Amino acid sequence: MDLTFDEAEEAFRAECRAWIEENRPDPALPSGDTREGFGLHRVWERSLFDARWAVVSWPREYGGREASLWEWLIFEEEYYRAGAPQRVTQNGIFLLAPTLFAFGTKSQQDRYLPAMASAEETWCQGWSEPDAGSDLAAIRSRAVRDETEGGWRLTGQKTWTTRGAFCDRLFGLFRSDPEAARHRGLTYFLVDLRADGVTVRPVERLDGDEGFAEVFLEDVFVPDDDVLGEVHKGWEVAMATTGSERGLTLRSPGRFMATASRLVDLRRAAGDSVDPAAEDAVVRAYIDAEAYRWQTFWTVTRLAEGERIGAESSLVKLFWSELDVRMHETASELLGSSSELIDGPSADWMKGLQFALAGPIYAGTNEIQRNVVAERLLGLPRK
Amino acid sequence: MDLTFDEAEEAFRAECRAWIEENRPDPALPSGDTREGFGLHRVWERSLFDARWAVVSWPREYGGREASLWEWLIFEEEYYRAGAPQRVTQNGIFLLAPTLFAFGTKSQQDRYLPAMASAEETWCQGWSEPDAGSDLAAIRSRAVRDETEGGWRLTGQKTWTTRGAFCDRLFGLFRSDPEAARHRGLTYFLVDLRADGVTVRPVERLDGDEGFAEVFLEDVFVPDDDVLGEVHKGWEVAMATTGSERGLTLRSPGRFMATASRLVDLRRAAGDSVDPAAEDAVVRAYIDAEAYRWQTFWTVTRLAEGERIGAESSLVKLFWSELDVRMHETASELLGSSSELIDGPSADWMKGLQFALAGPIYAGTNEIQRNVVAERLLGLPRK
Amino acid sequence: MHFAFTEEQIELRNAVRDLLAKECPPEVVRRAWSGGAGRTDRAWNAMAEMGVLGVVAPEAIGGIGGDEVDLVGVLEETGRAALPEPIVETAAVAVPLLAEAGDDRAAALSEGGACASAIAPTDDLAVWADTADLLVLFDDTGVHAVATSDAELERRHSVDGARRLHRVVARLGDSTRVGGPDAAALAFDRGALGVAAQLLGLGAQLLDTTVDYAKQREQFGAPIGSFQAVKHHLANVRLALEFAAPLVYRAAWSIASRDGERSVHVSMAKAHASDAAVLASRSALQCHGAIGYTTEHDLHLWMKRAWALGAAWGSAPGTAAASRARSCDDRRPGAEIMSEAAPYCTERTRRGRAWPERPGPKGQERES
Amino acid sequence: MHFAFTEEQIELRNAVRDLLAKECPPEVVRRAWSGGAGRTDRAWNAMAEMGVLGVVAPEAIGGIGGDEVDLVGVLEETGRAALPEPIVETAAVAVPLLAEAGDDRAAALSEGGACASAIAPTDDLAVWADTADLLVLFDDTGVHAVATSDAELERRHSVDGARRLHRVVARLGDSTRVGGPDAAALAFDRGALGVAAQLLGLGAQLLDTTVDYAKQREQFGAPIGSFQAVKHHLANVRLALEFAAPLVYRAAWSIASRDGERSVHVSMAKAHASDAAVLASRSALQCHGAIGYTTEHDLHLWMKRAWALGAAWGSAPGTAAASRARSCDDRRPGAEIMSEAAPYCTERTRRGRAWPERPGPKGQERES
Repeated sequence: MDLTFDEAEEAFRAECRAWIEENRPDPALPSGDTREGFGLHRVWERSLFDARWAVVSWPREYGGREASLWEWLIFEEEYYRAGAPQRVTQNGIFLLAPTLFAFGTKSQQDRYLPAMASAEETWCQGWSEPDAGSDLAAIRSRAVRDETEGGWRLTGQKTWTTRGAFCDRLFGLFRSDPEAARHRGLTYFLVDLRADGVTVRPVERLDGDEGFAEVFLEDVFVPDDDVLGEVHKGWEVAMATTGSERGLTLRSPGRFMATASRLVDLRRAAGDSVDPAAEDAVVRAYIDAEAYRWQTFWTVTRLAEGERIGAESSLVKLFWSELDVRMHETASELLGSSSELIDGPSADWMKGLQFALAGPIYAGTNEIQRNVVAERLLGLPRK
Repeated sequence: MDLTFDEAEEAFRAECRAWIEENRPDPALPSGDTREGFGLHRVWERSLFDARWAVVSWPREYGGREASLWEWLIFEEEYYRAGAPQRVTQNGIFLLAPTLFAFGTKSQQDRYLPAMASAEETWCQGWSEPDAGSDLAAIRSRAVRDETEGGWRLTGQKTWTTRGAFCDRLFGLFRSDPEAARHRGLTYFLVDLRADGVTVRPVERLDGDEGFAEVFLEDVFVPDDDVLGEVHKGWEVAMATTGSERGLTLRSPGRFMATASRLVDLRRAAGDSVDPAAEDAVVRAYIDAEAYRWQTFWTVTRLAEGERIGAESSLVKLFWSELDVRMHETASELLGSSSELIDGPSADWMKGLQFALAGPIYAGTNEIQRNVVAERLLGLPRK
Repeated sequence: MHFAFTEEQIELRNAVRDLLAKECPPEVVRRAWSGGAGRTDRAWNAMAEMGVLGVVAPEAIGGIGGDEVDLVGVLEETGRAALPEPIVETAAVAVPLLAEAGDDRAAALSEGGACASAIAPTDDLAVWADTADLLVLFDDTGVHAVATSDAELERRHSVDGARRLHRVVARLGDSTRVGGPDAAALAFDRGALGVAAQLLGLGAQLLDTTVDYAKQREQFGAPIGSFQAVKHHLANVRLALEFAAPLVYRAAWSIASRDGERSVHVSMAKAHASDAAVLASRSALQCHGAIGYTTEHDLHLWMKRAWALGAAWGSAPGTAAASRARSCDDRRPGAEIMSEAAPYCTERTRRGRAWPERPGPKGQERES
Repeated sequence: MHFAFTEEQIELRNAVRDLLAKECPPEVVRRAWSGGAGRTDRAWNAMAEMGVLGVVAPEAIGGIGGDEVDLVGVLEETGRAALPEPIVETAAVAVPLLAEAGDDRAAALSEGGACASAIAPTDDLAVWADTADLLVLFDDTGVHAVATSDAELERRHSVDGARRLHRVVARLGDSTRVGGPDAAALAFDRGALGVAAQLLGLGAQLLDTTVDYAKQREQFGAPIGSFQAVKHHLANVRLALEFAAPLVYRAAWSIASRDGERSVHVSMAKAHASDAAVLASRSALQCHGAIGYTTEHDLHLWMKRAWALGAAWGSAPGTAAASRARSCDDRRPGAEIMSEAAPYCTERTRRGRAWPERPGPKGQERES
């Protein structure tokens, strides 16, 4: 056991920190989940890419630094510590890219990865449908074979597609074999949202941003080249991605450590008149963020040694999503009647609360995650 | 709306208070769930009965004062406020008696009620069986008709029978029609524990007291006179009783108000060095006890006007049982490392914690109660 | 002891519920979001006609001559409808305050010809001040009523777009004062009670909506309301509301009967009502999932109101204790049987974020 | 960064687990309940033989020359078995304390020929003092080692009948002192770490037992573990243990490497481990129902130990904050990235029930 970062890692941290401090937008950008903000975030992401900070763990040929998992964690800590902008490329680089690395052809990787990392081409996910939320295997959107053109024709509706109104491309599952049982007969497609037959309707999110979209597909042609992994094996391919979403890649500790730290600042600013319950909650949040960090380091050590994590990722998702809600609720308590404001200095907390409240819902509701923990980690019976 | 007690009620309160202060055992009796303590409690209950305080709401002919529900609540507040002894007659007077009043023959009432109230004859309940806990309708103990003798022969096993090791009689359900479906074919019997074929095995409870018993019945004869309500209709008869258990009668607010008050005293004694979380929990307990009191008054007003409460009793059971646990856990926090002691001044808190932890289990687990609230009060689908 | 509403009280409440179902459905609440300074005139005028605004005004000035017990159920219904109007500030705070001060303006308010906003001593901003005629403001000397035309307003923005918040700069002095510290304390208690009642209504509305959704939304081949986790979420909300409501009604009675422990009772009520409504919001959103996370769904209209009111008039959402902050100053809390606990409770709550310890609202300037 | 145990460390831990499964099953723990001053000699001697008691003793005195990282997993296993012996006090506290002081008694302890009890500076009583040879005691001047034969013991009774508690009266002075305030602080951290590790093991044992029961116990025609409410109770326990364990291992490393923030790390570990074990107790009892509510079932052996240890060595059950009470005095908490938060944390925790603010343990008298 050695819980120190080595000199190379510390040097990496120093380099990250210096670059981010020097380059991060000041004043902060508007929300990347609005049309205007999205454009500004693309510019920021491009500058990250140009300096090779966009995707530090990727191969050099795709714009990365071949950084270790440890270095990636360090980058994330520094990024959030500095209050740098949200990553509007996140669904591409954290959800799709791991799947592309695992299942994509070399030609798919070459075609998509660099453009994704530089935000030249932005990606949104197409999992949910009106009747397929927690029950993802209930997907109805279908893919019909078009042998003549060498591809598939997609028809159906995807919903709750984050930033779908601004993105260029969508990845998602479609039912390619209507005869097969629920989890089978699905295929993973990469879809150009500018293609004929695609209609995107923005949906206003809880916080007022156009963060969601409904995507309607009507006989949309997708060439065979844009099938990811094997035909009819989309569920297996997608599970690798949802594993990433729930697990390590989307929610590195840096984000929650930074929130805990801001919460401590908020409490300090409140002076002596703090309610005991909020007082306790602040310290609890601080320790929980530490717990999250060290559980991550524990897991990353195993990953670095080649182990894989499975249903443990459900524990991780439960912890960060509920911690995030607790921290923002505590902030509301500290702010008192100012907590409702969406202008002025406390506005980020209300924005953050609304964002945090989505955490226990997306990427598999926490009710489903607890079922997964009980059934797969503890071996309790399904029915 | 009038939230004051009238002069007669205040006079009743003064009379209760004076008598209890004058007569309550000092020093406190040992636990009534031990053999020695049980005997001493019977003596105390007898003195309550003699002064007509044992069953204030009962008819005078059975030892009561025909007190109103309000007066009963006042009595309970005063009783617990004074720290008077636990009621070892409770399962009889609070669980069986309401059923006897509702379903019993005049001869059964005459025979059993006065002896129950004076603790001359003590009663325990016989609901649970090894395979019938939350799933009470799974009762297997059977009653076979004995036409010759004019009665029934009971065979089977009852378990978790509180104070069963010391009591004289048991009331419970037995399967009289083995062909009938789960909730049907059960009959409610009043069983003499001194009868031939009864074996009582004491089981030590979590807190070390002989509070439980297993009762084995082997061809035990019970005359027709000791069937309560109709044959094969025991489920309906018993439900009236479990409604009482969950609802009003077993857990009057006085008990929790007294605990909240003691908790405030404990916190005061702790001086300045109290953790903020415990600090908050103490005030929360105090307010929750108030909420419980006023919800009771709200309900009792309706009852006094002749309304009946149904599944609402599940809400009441959830609230008091979880409040009781929270208050005792808060006491442990205030006591720190002394909380583990079962001798010395803090011992009552540890005893109380262990007792409180049974609350979310008995009389229908809180998981079942939440199902009841969801299904019967909110109308959510059963399956 | 008789802890129930009269038939007349229940009838008035039901009438208001019916009225608001018609005149203040979600579409109307949305109109208040969409900018401008629109009022829900039809609802307001109809309530004025029913006498709702003058429930606690004496008959001599055209009121009903009732009290807070008569009003509390009505306010609950305005919460259920998320009525975007300062009815608490007008009917619960300003009308009795001015009537007791012998101020003529009480009549206009109770008749619906004018309305009032207020800044609670715990808060910084006034809601719907732009369309109010009168502002109730607090300072160390007591409570004031200032014509909105004599104040400067600066618009601030709430997460609840129907709540038009304003910072207020006004000149307070002997000429604006309508009551001393006792009147101020009473006005505050009335405002906190009113908001607590609205929170009960909001919680009930959130629960009802979510129960309906859970019955019809299917996943895994079954209504989600048949899953035990969803059942238990909603049972917990029902539980919280069940035990909050009696505290709110008791507080109403304590104000109406000038009970010596009135302020403690109001704080307890506000604490439980805030917790219940905020829990209802959390559970409603969780059980709806993504569909509840859009502004296209009505859910957010009630959720955001619950967040805002949970934190207003002396409480922060989720923190029972914060709203108790002012519970016990100089008064014995709770029933007589609990009176031994009072000195501790007093000492304890003095340390919180408390009124009147906080020297005065920041949202207004004293220029007298 | 490499946050994992070595194969040797895992092997040692597994060996201890196997040993205790054989030598300290529930029947043996029950024997410690049934009175007298019985010791679990076979388990203790076997552990001594394996070198467990001397893990942190230098090789020069016959120890293994290891550190707290080597020991922490072993202590976790002693928690899982609810071993009724002062192994934390002996192997984690007394052995390194005396070895570092150059005190000969370290050898006997690490070889198993003697054992030690202690009173944590936060606590009042010594557990298993009657069968201990040596008592580690704290006062304002530092830390002392007193032969039990030189002290007066008065028996007190724990809800965990296997824990024989004693009030201690001893004469402390220059001749008994084995270390100053720094050594005392280190000894306290080691004790708190040891108890945190035992709590992890207890939590895991309670969870495993309950999962097994939930799989086989049927109600309503199905195993109760198939009901979502039971699943979620147990998932919550798994979650709590998952995030407590790394904090405990990190704290072990911080002690072993004399990290400047050692005490903060230990407090965080103890806080999470206490919470997790107490939650495990609650859930275990609730899922077992009445069958877990008897002393005939083994469950209570682990539950009561969890309550007792959750409150010992600087924490109260259920209160993360209480165990943090001593977290931050004069030290920066957390990782470098969080260092800005430290001064607040320091100030905050100073106010809690804290050591060294509490002037000295009440359970002993200073007569020097």
